[in-house]
Amino acid sequence: MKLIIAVIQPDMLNQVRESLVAAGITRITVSRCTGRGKATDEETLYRGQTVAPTLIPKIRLDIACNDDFVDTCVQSIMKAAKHGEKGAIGDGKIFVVPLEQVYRIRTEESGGEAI
Amino acid sequence: MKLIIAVIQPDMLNQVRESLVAAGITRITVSRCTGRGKATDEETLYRGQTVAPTLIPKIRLDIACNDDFVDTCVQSIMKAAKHGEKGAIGDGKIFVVPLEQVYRIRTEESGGEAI
Amino acid sequence: MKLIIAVIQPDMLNQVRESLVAAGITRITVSRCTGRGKATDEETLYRGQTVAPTLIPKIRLDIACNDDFVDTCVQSIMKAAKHGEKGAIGDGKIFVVPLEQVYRIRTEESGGEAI
Amino acid sequence: MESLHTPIEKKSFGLNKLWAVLGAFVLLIPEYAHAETPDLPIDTGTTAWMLISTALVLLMVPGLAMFYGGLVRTKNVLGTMMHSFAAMAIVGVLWVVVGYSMAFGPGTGWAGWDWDFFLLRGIEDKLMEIEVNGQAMAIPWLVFAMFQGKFAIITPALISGAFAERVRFKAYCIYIALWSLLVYVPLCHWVWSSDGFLAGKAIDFAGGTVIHISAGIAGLVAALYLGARRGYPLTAMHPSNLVMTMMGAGLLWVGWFGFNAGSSVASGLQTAQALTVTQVAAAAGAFAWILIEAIHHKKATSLGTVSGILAGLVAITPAAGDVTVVGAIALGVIASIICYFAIAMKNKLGYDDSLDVFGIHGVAGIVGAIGLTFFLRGAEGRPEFGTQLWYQTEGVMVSLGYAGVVSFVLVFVIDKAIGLKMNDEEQMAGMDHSIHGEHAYGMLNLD
Amino acid sequence: MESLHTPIEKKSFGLNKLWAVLGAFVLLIPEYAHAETPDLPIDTGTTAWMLISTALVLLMVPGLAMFYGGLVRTKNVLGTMMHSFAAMAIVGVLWVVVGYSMAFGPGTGWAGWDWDFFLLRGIEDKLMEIEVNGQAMAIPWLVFAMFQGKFAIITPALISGAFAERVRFKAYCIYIALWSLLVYVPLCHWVWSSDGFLAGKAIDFAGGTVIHISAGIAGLVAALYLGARRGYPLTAMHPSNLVMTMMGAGLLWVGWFGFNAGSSVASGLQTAQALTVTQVAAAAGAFAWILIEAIHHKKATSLGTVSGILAGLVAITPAAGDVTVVGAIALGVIASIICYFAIAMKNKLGYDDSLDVFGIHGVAGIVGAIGLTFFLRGAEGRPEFGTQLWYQTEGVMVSLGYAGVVSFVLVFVIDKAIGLKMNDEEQMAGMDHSIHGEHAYGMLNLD
Amino acid sequence: MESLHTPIEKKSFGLNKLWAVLGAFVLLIPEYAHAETPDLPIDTGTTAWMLISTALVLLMVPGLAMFYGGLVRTKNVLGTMMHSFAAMAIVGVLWVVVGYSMAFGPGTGWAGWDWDFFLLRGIEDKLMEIEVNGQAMAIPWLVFAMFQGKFAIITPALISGAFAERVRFKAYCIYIALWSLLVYVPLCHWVWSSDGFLAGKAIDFAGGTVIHISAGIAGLVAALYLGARRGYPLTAMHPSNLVMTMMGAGLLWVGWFGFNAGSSVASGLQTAQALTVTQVAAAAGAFAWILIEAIHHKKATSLGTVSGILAGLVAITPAAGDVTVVGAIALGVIASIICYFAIAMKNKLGYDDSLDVFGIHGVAGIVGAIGLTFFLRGAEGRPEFGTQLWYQTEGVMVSLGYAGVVSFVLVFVIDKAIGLKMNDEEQMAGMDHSIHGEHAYGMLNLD
Ligand SMILES: Nc1ncnc2c1ncn2[C@@H]1O[C@H](COP(=O)(O)OP(=O)(O)O)[C@@H](O)[C@H]1O
Ligand SMILES: Nc1ncnc2c1ncn2[C@@H]1O[C@H](COP(=O)(O)OP(=O)(O)O)[C@@H](O)[C@H]1O
Ligand SMILES: Nc1ncnc2c1ncn2[C@@H]1O[C@H](COP(=O)(O)OP(=O)(O)O)[C@@H](O)[C@H]1O
Repeated sequence: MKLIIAVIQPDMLNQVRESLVAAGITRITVSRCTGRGKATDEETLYRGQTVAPTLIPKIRLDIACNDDFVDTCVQSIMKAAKHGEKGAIGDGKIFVVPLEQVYRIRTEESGGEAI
Repeated sequence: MKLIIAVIQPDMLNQVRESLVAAGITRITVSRCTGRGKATDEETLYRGQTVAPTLIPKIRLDIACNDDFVDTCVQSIMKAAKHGEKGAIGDGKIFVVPLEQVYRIRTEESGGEAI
Repeated sequence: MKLIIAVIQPDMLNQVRESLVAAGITRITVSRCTGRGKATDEETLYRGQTVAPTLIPKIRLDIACNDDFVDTCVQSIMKAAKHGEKGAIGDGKIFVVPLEQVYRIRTEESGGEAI
Repeated sequence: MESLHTPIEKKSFGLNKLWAVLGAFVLLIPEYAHAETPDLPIDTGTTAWMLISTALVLLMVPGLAMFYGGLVRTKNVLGTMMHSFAAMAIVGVLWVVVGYSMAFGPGTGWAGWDWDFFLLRGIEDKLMEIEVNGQAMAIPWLVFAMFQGKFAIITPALISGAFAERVRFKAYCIYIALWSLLVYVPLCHWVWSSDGFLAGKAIDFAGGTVIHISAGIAGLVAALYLGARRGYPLTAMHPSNLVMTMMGAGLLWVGWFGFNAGSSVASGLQTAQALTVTQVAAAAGAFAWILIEAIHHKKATSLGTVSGILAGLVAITPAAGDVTVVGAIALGVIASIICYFAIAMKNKLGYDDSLDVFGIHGVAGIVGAIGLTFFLRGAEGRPEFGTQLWYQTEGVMVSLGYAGVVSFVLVFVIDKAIGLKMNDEEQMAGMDHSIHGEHAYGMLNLD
Repeated sequence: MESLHTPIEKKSFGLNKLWAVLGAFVLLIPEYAHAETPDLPIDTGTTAWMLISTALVLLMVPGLAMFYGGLVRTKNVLGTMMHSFAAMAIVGVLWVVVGYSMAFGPGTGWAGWDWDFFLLRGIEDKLMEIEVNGQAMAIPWLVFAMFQGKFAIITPALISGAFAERVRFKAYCIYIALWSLLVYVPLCHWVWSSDGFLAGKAIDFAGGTVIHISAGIAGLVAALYLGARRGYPLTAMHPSNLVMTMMGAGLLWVGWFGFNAGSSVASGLQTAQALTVTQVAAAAGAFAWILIEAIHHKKATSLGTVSGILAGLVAITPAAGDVTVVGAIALGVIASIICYFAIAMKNKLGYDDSLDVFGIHGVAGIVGAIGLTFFLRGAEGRPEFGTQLWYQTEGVMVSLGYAGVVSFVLVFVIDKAIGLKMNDEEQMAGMDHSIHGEHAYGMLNLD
Repeated sequence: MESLHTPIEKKSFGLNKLWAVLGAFVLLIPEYAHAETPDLPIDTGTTAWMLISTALVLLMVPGLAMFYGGLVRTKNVLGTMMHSFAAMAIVGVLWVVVGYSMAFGPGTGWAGWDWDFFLLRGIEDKLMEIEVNGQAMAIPWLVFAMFQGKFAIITPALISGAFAERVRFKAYCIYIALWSLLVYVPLCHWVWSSDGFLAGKAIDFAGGTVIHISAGIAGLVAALYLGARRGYPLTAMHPSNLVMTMMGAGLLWVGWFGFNAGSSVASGLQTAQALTVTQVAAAAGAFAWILIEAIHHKKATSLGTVSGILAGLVAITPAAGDVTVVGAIALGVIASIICYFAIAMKNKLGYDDSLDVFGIHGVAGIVGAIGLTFFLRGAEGRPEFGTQLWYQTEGVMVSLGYAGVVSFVLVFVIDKAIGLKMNDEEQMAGMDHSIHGEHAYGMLNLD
């Protein structure tokens, strides 16, 4: 099992979620964050002037999935999170972390079926 | 050492924290998130009508603990986070991730005693 | 590759970021959280009275880096996040989690060079 | 509201000559004439109340921006508030340029016109006659024009709730500019100008038909034509900030005192009556909605409470000068009940009047306009009950019909010409990001 | 504030016959009589000021909702704001139905009554005599009834801060309804009605004893009876939104001008004096609190600043018509100092008056009521210093005693009957979720 | 605004004897004399409007706190709002103690003085003569003193935007106290007091030179002297809450009606004209800014819209009593255009006038003060165009020069003496944490 952590642009959240759902992955945890990768400047207007923000608002997705779903999941995110064909700086990253155990609180199930 | 990540219902935060404290686990990091598991509908009223939210507000707990505490920790959360005897959809999940190293910033200690 | 998760005091965010940048680490994801470690009381005034908060506002940093950067990263954070020479309770923790894979969404690169 | 006011000029009007000539030349507009009129004393008390009423009605616009802004999703907050602020900017300018002249200038047909009112240049120094304690007094004409201008601003802003979270800003701006000239101004002329064809028949003290019903039906038409927001109703769309919605409701309530009591164009008995029934109807509406929810859902919500406040306020608007306190309680309660079920029905029908503009403003406006007939305070010269009921129904039908048809044409034409609805990508990214390039709550992410 | 106003009827009152008969029949209420009275001219200026004062006092209710809402924890924000909004709905209706009649109707005992005031039906067309520049003029009676009604609304809303974050909504609604009839109305009658037994003795210009002391002691009694919030004081309970608290304080300050200066029921010299000392006391209170904190903690807080504003405003309330500017500065400063230490003492005693209703409103109310004696502007017919001091003390004691006892009985009975306090699970989940089924700030989580 | 008002005493002034003696003794201040003056009737209408104008101007202070607070980063929100609130506390007290006496007391040089105005003790019962419909009437003198006091409060608060996010609270408090006495009060005396040397020459109806230009230049000087915030301009500093900024702009617009229309010290024709042009200029300013951004960036922003509102409001401030509606449109549009480019130029020059105090208040103030000459409504006794233009330029230069120099000296001295700028650590941690020990939005983290 893996825990997939993706950091994406906020305006792409809906696209990514729909892409994931289309791939059969509905379970997800989402939170707000800010970040900085290679991103330099996002066009944001401050009183009519274009400014370069330091920490840029992002969305973080946490998805736990069984090993055979990892690729589908990564591909779905990658496909949908890109701005334009070639992608844009700031489009984000995906991190894959090993996941040792999962429990479903409601049923107290654990392991792969609890995911 | 493990990093235990639990996603629970917001209204259960206090119960879960008290249950953890009772089990001797006081150190914790908490954040807001939204999510979707098997959850279908939470009863939320919109101008008097019952609507089905898509991303549902949740609370995320991150707890680092030594291996011998993992079970206690998981059980404490599971016990307290449930709505009613049988649990309810949306009650949440617990994820266990391996934790390789911990440092306490104040003392620069590391390893199990820094947890 | 490792995922370094640091929980620090909010007033130290800028110091820590600058220290990291000085060490050549610019990529980072930041989010808000609250937490409780050994911390007892932070001095916060409530209508002129000093009160002890339970969950204390903190900042969480997530930094993915290659193995040879882990030490630099941890040291930079540790150095900068401390209040005063000896540190103060509440200064935070650093957690190191194994990271199996990284993808850069824009270029679809993966592995160490995508970090 | 009295609609016939004899113009009185105070002293010779002196626009800077240069500009007058330049203006007249460039814009090819005629010089305006002004008759000599007798010199009435200004009543400072009435003037004070009309000034502050004007300020109070303006307060309703940011109040509305807050009310609506709190109900949409976080990614659309600024865009939604901009709908109200754009109305302040655009209609604020349009009204003084041509709007007032069209609405209150002489003319018996679609609208009026008076070159003296163009840019308000003929009335800057004039007085408007009012009656105080049986004597002829005056208020500065401008204050009446400004008070009315605030009504013109808020009406299109009300509509924006119906197609919230899915219209393009530029097209929206064009829409409200045209709507205010082609829908609001004629209705205002018909009902409130002395030679309007509904004047003196339908009672519409502060704008049930002119404002709430017309905005309500315009919203409904637009919501139906544009279709729902992407994802609606499968995806729930939660309010981003109910706290701000409550604040907005508070400001609306306060501002509504100016709206209704100011419509007496006086500071006297009827003013006090209008303020009283406004207060009472708002309280009764909120009270009723709380009760309904408590009975129906076992939970009274804050959104329900503020919806009840609005329902009560809207319902009392046409009636504020003419019904008793008992009538105000009744109208508030009835409006809340009917609006509650209207919104329930909307949810069944499934169309996306996002913030219930028709469900609250349209429905409660109709409740008030028709319902007031049953609670009229006795007064000399009132027509019989049946006649009045017919007048009221006629007013409602004219407003629904005219505003409905013209609004539809406007939405249709603008949408075909330049596209009124945001496409899917824009909707998913949110108005703030895709249209305004801004971020409402920087504090939510770290800075 | 003058409390004797001769009723003057303007023109024959004409409630729609049908409804009158129906109402009278169904409710078994007597027809009301009304004497013919002379026709005084309306003073539009005073009317304008009283209208706007009424609006300003209403503005204080959302202001209070914001003030309190910002101080509670995030999970209780809507529930806390609903306490103020529920007062607008419930007391807003109750006041016009029976409250005004009980408070200002004739009667020398516990309360008054006048069938003419029931549903305000006998005064809708009547005027109230006032004196303007030595001449008899009038204002519409309704505006006085409405102005007073806003006071009735805000008083129970003030109490809610004392048991914030732990009461059930339904029980709270019943509590404020009963409290307003059984505590507020009698006190109001005793102090402000012409035949009240404290009238003409204790100076209480705008409601120190009637409003702030009574609300303060009621809050204290309820806080003591109900006990602390779960976790208090071990768990710190941080304000969710101090920014909103500051906004609320700003609106309260502005609204307080209506509260105090409107209480002159005039638009003249005393009105200006009341407005002036209100402004000065608020500034002095804030100034003092900033200084105290700067000295005591080396840090001036925003919460301290707004607490100082409130302390100053409360202290000047009973005194606003009668003290000098120097007195206003003194009262503001003294109130801040005493409130500061009162809150420190509360924290030592450990009871949970959550938002310091007694610590601010009760204490500063007492400071103002007693302290005003030392700073009275000279005026004819004032009793001697000692006598006045006794009158003031008497007023304070009556308010503390009566409001304290009746509030205790109310809290006790309601709690035993249907349960006033939320249970542990409800408190842990928060009012918004467990009582109202809502979520204040959707924006905090992603939508 | 008329600046010569004959003092009229209403009735014998009676400060409590004890306190008078005590006060006089302790403070070593002379007893004040007061001449017997004739008894004019109070005009309740004008009084009502001046009272409410006073309240409206106070509303602008929390409005400004919200406007500024929304534009800074989350860690500095409370500290920024405290700048406005501290002005309410500190200048609020200073004004009544000595400010009013210095500004409006007799004296032809740097400032005036009148022991009667000290602590307002000589005017508590006095009336100020006004003209109503050609007759001599009066308003309570205090209301004029309070109205002016609100201007004194808001002016230093405006400055705080220029050095936002980087000044120490204690030093800031000292700065505004001194600034208000050494810069504001003299300018106010020169322009608005009857014996001020600019009185009757430069037209400055509601405070272009006295308020906006002086605050603008003071801000610029302080921003230049103190240097930029740490990280500026490399690090972008995003607004924490544009939604609150919009709310604040809404309140400012509403409050500005009191600011400008109240400056007529009347409730008549000029009052209505001032209100009208205020409304029109704000709308035109917003409209223009929206258009500029739409053309220049293809996106109209909410921050641009509110900046346009402010630019329009500031520009019309000196002109409000004297220009035509057409002039108001022109001034609003021109101010927005020039401010837009002024801010663009600031960004090129790279100094850190954080919230564009000079870019909006200074620049639009100058646009209004000079530009009004071109749009004056004809009136008897106006000097020729060229003369007036020179008067206006003189006023602007005096304000820029005097306020600029004295502000520089103040900033310099205070900085050297106790340190005005926060050090790097304090700036990084934020004002709320390091200076006030508070946390603005507890809701952002979990509680
Ligand atoms: N090494 C990293 N560690 C933590 N977060 C990262 C890292 N690299 C990128 N991120 C996160 O991903 C976001 C987007 O990164 P991006 O600028 O698209 O990276 P790149 O330019 O390398 O494609 C950043 O804002 C940051 O939040
Ligand atoms: N596979 C998953 N990956 C990430 N988050 C998950 C996953 N499954 C559940 N969650 C999180 O847990 C929350 C509660 O899930 P829940 O609906 O209780 O799951 P279930 O119905 O399977 O018990 C969700 O809202 C989501 O935030
Ligand atoms: N074992 C843990 N698991 C999760 N979070 C922790 C743990 N220990 C500490 N933290 C986080 O680190 C923050 C700071 O901890 P701190 O009080 O400095 O710890 P210590 O006193 O042990 O140095 C806490 O507020 C909490 O958010």
